[in-house]
Amino acid sequence: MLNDSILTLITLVPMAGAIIVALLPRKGRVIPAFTLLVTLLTFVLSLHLPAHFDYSQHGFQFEENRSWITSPMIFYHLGIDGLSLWLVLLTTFLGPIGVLVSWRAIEQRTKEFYFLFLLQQTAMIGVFVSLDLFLYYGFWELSLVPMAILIAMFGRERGRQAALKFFLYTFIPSALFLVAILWLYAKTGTFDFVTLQTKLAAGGLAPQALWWVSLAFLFAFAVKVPVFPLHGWLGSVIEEAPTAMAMVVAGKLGLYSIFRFNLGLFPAQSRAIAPLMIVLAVIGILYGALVALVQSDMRRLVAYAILSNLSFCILGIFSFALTGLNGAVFQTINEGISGGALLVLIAFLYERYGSFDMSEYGGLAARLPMLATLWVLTTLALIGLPLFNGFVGEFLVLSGSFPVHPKWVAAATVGVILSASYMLRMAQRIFYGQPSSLVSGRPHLDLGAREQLTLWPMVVLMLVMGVASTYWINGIERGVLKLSDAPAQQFHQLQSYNVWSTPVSSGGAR
Amino acid sequence: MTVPIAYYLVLAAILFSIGVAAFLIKRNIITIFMSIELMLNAVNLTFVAFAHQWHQVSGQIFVFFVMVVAAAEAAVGLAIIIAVFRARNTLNVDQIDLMKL
Amino acid sequence: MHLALFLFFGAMCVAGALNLLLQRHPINSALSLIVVMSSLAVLYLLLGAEFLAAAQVIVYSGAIMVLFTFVIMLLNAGREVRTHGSKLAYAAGFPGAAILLGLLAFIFLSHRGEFAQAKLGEYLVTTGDLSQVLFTKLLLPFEVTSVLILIAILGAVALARKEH
Amino acid sequence: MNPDLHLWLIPLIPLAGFLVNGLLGRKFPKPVVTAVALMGSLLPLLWVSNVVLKFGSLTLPHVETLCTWIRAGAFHADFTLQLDQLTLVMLCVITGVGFLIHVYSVGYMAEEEGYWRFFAYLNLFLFFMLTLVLAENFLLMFVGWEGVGLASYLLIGFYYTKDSAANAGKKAFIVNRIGDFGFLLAMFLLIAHFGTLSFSEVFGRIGADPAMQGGVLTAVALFLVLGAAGKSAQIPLYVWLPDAMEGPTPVSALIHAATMVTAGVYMIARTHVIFDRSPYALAVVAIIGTATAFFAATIGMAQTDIKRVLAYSTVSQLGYMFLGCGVAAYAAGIFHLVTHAFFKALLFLAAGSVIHAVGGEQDMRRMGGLRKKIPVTFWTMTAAVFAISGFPPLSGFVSKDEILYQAFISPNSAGKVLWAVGLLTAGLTSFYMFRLWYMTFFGERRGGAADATAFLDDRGAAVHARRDTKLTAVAEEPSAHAHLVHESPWVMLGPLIILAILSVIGGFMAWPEALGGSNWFGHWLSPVFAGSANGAGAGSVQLQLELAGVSTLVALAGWFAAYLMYFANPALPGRITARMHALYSLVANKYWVDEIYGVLIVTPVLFIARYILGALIDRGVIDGGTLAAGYSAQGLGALVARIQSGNIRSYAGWLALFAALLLAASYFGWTAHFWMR
Amino acid sequence: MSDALRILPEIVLTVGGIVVMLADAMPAKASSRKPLGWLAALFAIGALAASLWQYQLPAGTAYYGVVQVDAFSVFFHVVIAGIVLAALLITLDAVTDATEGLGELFALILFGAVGMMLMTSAVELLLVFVALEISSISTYIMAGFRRRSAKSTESALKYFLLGSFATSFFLYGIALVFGATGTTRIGEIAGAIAKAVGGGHVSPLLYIGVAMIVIGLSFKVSAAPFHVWTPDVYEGAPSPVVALMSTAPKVAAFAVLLRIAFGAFPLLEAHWVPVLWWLAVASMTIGNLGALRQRSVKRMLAYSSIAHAGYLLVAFTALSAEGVAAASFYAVSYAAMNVGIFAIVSHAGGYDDRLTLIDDFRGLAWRSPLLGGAMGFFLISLIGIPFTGGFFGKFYVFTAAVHSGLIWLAIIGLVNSGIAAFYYLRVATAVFSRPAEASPVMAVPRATLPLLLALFLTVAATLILGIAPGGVLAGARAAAATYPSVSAPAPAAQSASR
Repeated sequence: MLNDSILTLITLVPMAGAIIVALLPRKGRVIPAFTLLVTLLTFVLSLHLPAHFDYSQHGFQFEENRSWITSPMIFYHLGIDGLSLWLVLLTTFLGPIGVLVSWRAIEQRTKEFYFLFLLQQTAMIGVFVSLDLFLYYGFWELSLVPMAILIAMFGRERGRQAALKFFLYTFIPSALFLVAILWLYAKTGTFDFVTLQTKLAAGGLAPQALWWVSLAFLFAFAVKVPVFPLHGWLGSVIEEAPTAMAMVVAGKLGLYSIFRFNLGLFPAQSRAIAPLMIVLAVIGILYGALVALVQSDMRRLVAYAILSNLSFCILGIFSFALTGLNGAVFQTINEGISGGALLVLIAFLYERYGSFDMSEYGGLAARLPMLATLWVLTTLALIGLPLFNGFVGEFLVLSGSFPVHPKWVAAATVGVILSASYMLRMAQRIFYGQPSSLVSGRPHLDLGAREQLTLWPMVVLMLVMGVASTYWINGIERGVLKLSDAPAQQFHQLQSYNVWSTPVSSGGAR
Repeated sequence: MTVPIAYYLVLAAILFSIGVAAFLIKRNIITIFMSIELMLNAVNLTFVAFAHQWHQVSGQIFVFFVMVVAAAEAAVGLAIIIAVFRARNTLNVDQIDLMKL
Repeated sequence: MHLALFLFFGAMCVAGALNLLLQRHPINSALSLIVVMSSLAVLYLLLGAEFLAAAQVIVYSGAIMVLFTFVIMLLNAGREVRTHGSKLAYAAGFPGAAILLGLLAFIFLSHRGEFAQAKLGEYLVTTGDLSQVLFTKLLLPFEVTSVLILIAILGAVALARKEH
Repeated sequence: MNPDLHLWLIPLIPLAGFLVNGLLGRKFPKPVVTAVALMGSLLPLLWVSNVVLKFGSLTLPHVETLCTWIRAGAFHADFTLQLDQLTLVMLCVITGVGFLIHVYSVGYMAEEEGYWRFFAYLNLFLFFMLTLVLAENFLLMFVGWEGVGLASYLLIGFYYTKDSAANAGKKAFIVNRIGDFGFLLAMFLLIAHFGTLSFSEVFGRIGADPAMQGGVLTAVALFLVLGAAGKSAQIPLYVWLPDAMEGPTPVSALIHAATMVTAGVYMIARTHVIFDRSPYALAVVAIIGTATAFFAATIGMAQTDIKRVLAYSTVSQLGYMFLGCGVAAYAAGIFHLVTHAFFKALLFLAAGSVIHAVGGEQDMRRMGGLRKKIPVTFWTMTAAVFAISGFPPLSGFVSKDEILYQAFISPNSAGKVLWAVGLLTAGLTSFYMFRLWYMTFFGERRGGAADATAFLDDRGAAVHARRDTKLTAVAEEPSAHAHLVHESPWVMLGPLIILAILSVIGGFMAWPEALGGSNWFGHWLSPVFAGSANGAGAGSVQLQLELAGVSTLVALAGWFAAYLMYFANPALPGRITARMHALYSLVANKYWVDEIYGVLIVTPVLFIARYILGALIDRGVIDGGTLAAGYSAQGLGALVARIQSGNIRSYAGWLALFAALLLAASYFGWTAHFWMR
Repeated sequence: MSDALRILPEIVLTVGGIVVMLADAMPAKASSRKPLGWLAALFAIGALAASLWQYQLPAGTAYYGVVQVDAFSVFFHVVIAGIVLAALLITLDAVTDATEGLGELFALILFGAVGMMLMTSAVELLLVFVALEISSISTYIMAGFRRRSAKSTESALKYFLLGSFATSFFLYGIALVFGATGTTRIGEIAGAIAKAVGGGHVSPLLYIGVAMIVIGLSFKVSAAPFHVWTPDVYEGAPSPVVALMSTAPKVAAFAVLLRIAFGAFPLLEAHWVPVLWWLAVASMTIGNLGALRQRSVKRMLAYSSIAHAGYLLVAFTALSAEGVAAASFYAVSYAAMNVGIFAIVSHAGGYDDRLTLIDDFRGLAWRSPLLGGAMGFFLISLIGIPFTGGFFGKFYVFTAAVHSGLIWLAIIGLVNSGIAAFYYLRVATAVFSRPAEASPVMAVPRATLPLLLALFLTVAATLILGIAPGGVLAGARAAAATYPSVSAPAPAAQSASR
């Protein structure tokens, strides 16, 4: 039965592909083509998951559990629930797109590039499917390496520094993270997520220590997301990394981990830290948007936009409201698709005109109508226009967390205005007005077949997810239900809370 | 009429420390090497003294082995010194600090 | 009598050692080291290690020191110049040596009682007794030293080989 | 049990039109594009009329649920459409006027590059606007709400090569976003308190609990007002509408006069249940409305660009509608919405026809004497001018008077003041409308052929668009128009005439009892606004008659003033403005509101973003912190490396020292054990 | 006879050394001395086989109980044999026919190995001393083997002088222990101490004796603050030699340290564990900080080896069977990756160090993906990324530490490994970024057969240790089991459950 080994397949097919890539001859486009096949195969395989996923139950599905190392007790334990389901899909979906984007961008040392690229795929999928804390940590760390190497090898002029920055930023916190894991193991004697969950729920561990442990977890994840003050690496990485990497570097890994571990293992501690995180999230939303407003380098703008959008997810997570959690996961997926699409578009512009400085552009709308159209659609998705995926995510997050922190969420909602401002500003600079010297100098060829093939799936998905969100939410909700506050508690909040601090049924505000 | 073993030990300690001091002060590699020999001798004395205290032959045998080792070390060490001298044409230890930091 | 001998030759040792330390010319240092070793040989005798006393004179004062002087001649090393390459040697080293001496001396003397008294001729080890142990209990180490010697020879040859 | 009306067809047909034209239009020949576009607006009209026929037999409100859109936890929002009198009115206006303007555009945009694009956007707008009015819950309404914003953004920026157009579009979208911010917060509050966004449920819950007054409802209402102010260009968010005139004239007519900008009024009427429970919010609405009406009217008096005059008059008229809602006379507000749709659309289209006639000239000072040359346009325009100025028995008179009357009799303490300001505004309205009338159609032609071409560049839009898309042939066209002013083609005049008729007779739908009418419209709408107690002011036929008389006189006064200054004695305005120059320049420069916003909001925000956040915090603190950490580690590294002096004796000294210390330590047991763990 | 079997690997190596020496002495036809290297490699393999074979010997002593063959000694025998084999291959790859004294070099490697192996199995301090001297002296010589190069001879001199200096401390320590217990047999010493502790009076000589032994050995394993010689010596010595002497003698010295600490002085734990704690912290910190600023790859690796000694000491401090096992395991993984990376360094730089600076390695991956990739792999393992030996090494070490409640030590250590990532990455990023025009790496020759073999050995080892550490770990545990004294949970364990 496929169900018993599907996850292993999905995880290891890219790895196997990588090994084959290493053996393939370096001629023509053999290697990219093969990589494309592998990623497509992975994607098709992963489609098996939503098809056979049992949306009626909460626990983990497609589980595999074999003993790997006897001492310490480490298991090869895979499994997904509604939370990881769509993130796996997202990863496999972005695989082929990453290949297509790199098709022309990477001309030398293709073998190395695609080898590492596939390795990265395995690592990322592994993070989502592994239920053994140790195995998880393995994939988590492993996911750094190909990323860093690719940035160093194929990054632009300052790629080396960017790689260094990225690696250190993520590696040093995960050192503390490892101590925390070891401590847990020392105390509970298991790495298995499920067992750990039950044991921690049973209590009996020093609360003080648990508090630190949860902080170590959170810190490592927050850097990876990144959360507001820890985003120092994001800008330079997005700037330097090859597009295929920039698309996947931020967001889903860290956010998923916060969901799975901080909320899953340390509910109490997470709720204790929530106020701080909410504030950071709100700051992040506004800060990112404001800084994006004044960038003239498109990639930097995207970097800050990503920071801003991801902060929405943090907001949703730490509201602990069911709606907010749903929205956070949904928004994570959106970010992967829309943000990725934007980076792809920018990459295509760069391939044509060789500049990332938007002020050098202008008047492209008439010359590249197709690119312009897709750009506008992506923009609309990113600024959360209804009927696009972005709106559903943001709305669920905000409406879900509003009852919990009305004032902060109100502030966060200002981000909606700012996001429109900076995205429209960029669109205007590039597509409106008279053609700039840079533009009129070059021949203008609109998107080719490969490029449309890269972009349309994403854009279509943005619309579909915006209209038929329930299809995704169904799965997600199964995953986050147990992480949220009890509905009863929510109801209580509704009653007790009030805006003008005048009781609801009083004589009004005059 | 006896002498406490402790005296021998203290004497050995004195010699050992002088050896250390010599190692620190001398600039001539050969002399520095000599000071090492001095330290070894101090240790030997300690061994003999303890051998006497415990009436244990093994202590003395140890000294015997130390001598052998010292001989071997001397051979090698002096060979190295010669090589150094050939390469650098000096025996002053302060001038042999090509590699640092 | 014993004490007198001990004090005399002990003083000889220390004097020689200090001289080694103070002399500027390697040859003098070497000679003073010979003094130390010879007087040590006497102390060995006092402690009843007659074979070692002999070995000390032959191996050390003989072989090894001769080797030293030979090398000194070979490289005709002159008076050493007191260069000032290292402050740390004084700043850290001397305190170190001092503490070392102080600590050891303190321990030995403060626990004087726990150590036996050395009595002249009370405990004599003949070459026989020595070899008894050497060729039974410590046979392997003895054999292994041959490897050590081999290495020494090899190394000396390899390093000091004539230029060509 | 209602028959299945398939309301969803109404919005989806234009959507289909948009998709077809948007995806394939570039390839299509013009007639096909036209056909598709017209179908996209005609079919909904037909379907609506079909609904109208069935309407009598319906039990209202009629609700159609298509499917669930968003569902998470307890919350869910569906694609649900509802139909009641209010919706029907809006449907008729949107589809009717919409169709007419489509027809008009066929003529007006005939020569434009991106013809297909224009009609695609127009259909898209219809889709969202219809969604807005058909929605049965706030969220779906918000879809339309944002969607029309998008459509207007695209259409204002239709001449995308022109920076002013691009900026105007961006400004419109962002200002609207500010309003949407309010709308969103209102929705969050509603979810927090009612757990749903469905109109029926929310209003039902409120209705069921008469104790629920003010408090949160006030908050909700105020946030909704913010949203409405954004969409309907009320103080403080009206600034985008005048700039929006950068768009093609039909767009101004459809979106920025007849339909979209009235969405705010519709929304307040739709959610009147909430407002009824919050007199405070209602007062705010009334005051905003009145202030906007007066304020905009004053600016309108000093504008010289024909479209801008109309833009400010739109803002002003919207103010009336707000006033109507503010005094809980929702029916009156909605009725003014309808009539305004007629005559303001007419005004814009006629203005467009004028502009078309004089070859792209928009400055009234360069017009004049067109009466003879373009009679049809003139007469239709005249009808509109009289209607908006409130001369009985034209539509404008009826609707505006109703509002003023309701304001006068409203229990609201400030009612009388509101009425007075409204009345004054009516005078101003009639003044600047007749000013426009005279300057355009009477006297001598002031702008000649020669300068007409010279002013092409001011008009810019189309011309620029053409220049860079290398349609030189077309670029010649307006200057060709310039020297022989000519009437527009019938495809443009047809809609003018129809709208003119409607503006004239539209009033009889709600002919007040005072004048022997039956206010059919008001009664017909009343089920929707049932239970809004504040409405019932103590009025009388007598009083209404008197007020009507007063306002008619005021209108006449306005006309007379205009007559004096712009017909009888053209030199007069110059002298007056010279006399009170400060005041004039203040008004002429629109009170420098844009500049003030720029200084107070935009500049500080950008400054903070660039220097405080971007430079200081991001570059300085965060990147700097990273660097600092790196360097300090390196510094320590340097210290450690210092040990490595390379001198053997130093090394030996090092060894000796630490050996000694270590001995001492382990002898005296200095290294305690416990704290290491 | 059975006695001989218990030192079979040593015998094989000794014979091999003599054979090579004689063959080298053979006149004529000796245009190339490289075949001798292959010959030596054969004997190394023999020794490896012999060591593995010893696993099926029952644990026991030989030659009047001076050597003890048990799971512990055999484990380290295997490791050392493996290292020697790899080192020989690396040497073969690096040297040319012109290189002088090749025969002696190969012979020395083999003889040195004899000493190192004996260190791990000796239970008589006298034998330990002799074996230690064998290994040290042979490495002194090898360090200076490029006798025309000023740097090489200097490093030999420094190593020699400071080494003997430290040895005399070690010797003094033995003397004092002998003075306190009257014996030099590890077992008997333990017994005597037990009696003394039972008697309630422990001679103070023991304390400083132990301390001096620790000093001597921590010099050999280059643990701070007794590390000062390491960077200079590594920088000057020929790279293939560094590959050997940065691993094998250290592993052996660690084995001795373990043997003495847990075999002879378990009862004085309270006196030497804190010392080791400090040594561990100092080594990790100084090693990593020192490496940060290095521009020469070999110096950088020297500092990193100091840091790794620190990690190893952490396992010591855990003071539990788990800790001993972790230490043994770490020794293996450290050896694998370090030998591996030096294989590449010595290939790229050659016997006479053409490439020394980190920036010289810029673009290695573009010049030769194989070398670059392998280097990257070893660096990743040194950083301690999962699925490499380096990671599991750290993992077990710090698991042991945490289990014994040494949370702070674990945190310090892991933060250190975070810092360490920085300088390893500087090399890695250099290796992977695009090379400048006409940069030295472009002259790096293609990989030769011995290099490929060496890389295969090391990469395979590192990878297996990273993916299926079970086997080696079992060996390490068996080794740890030879010390019943620590098999019982150390006092730390309880205090951890606070």
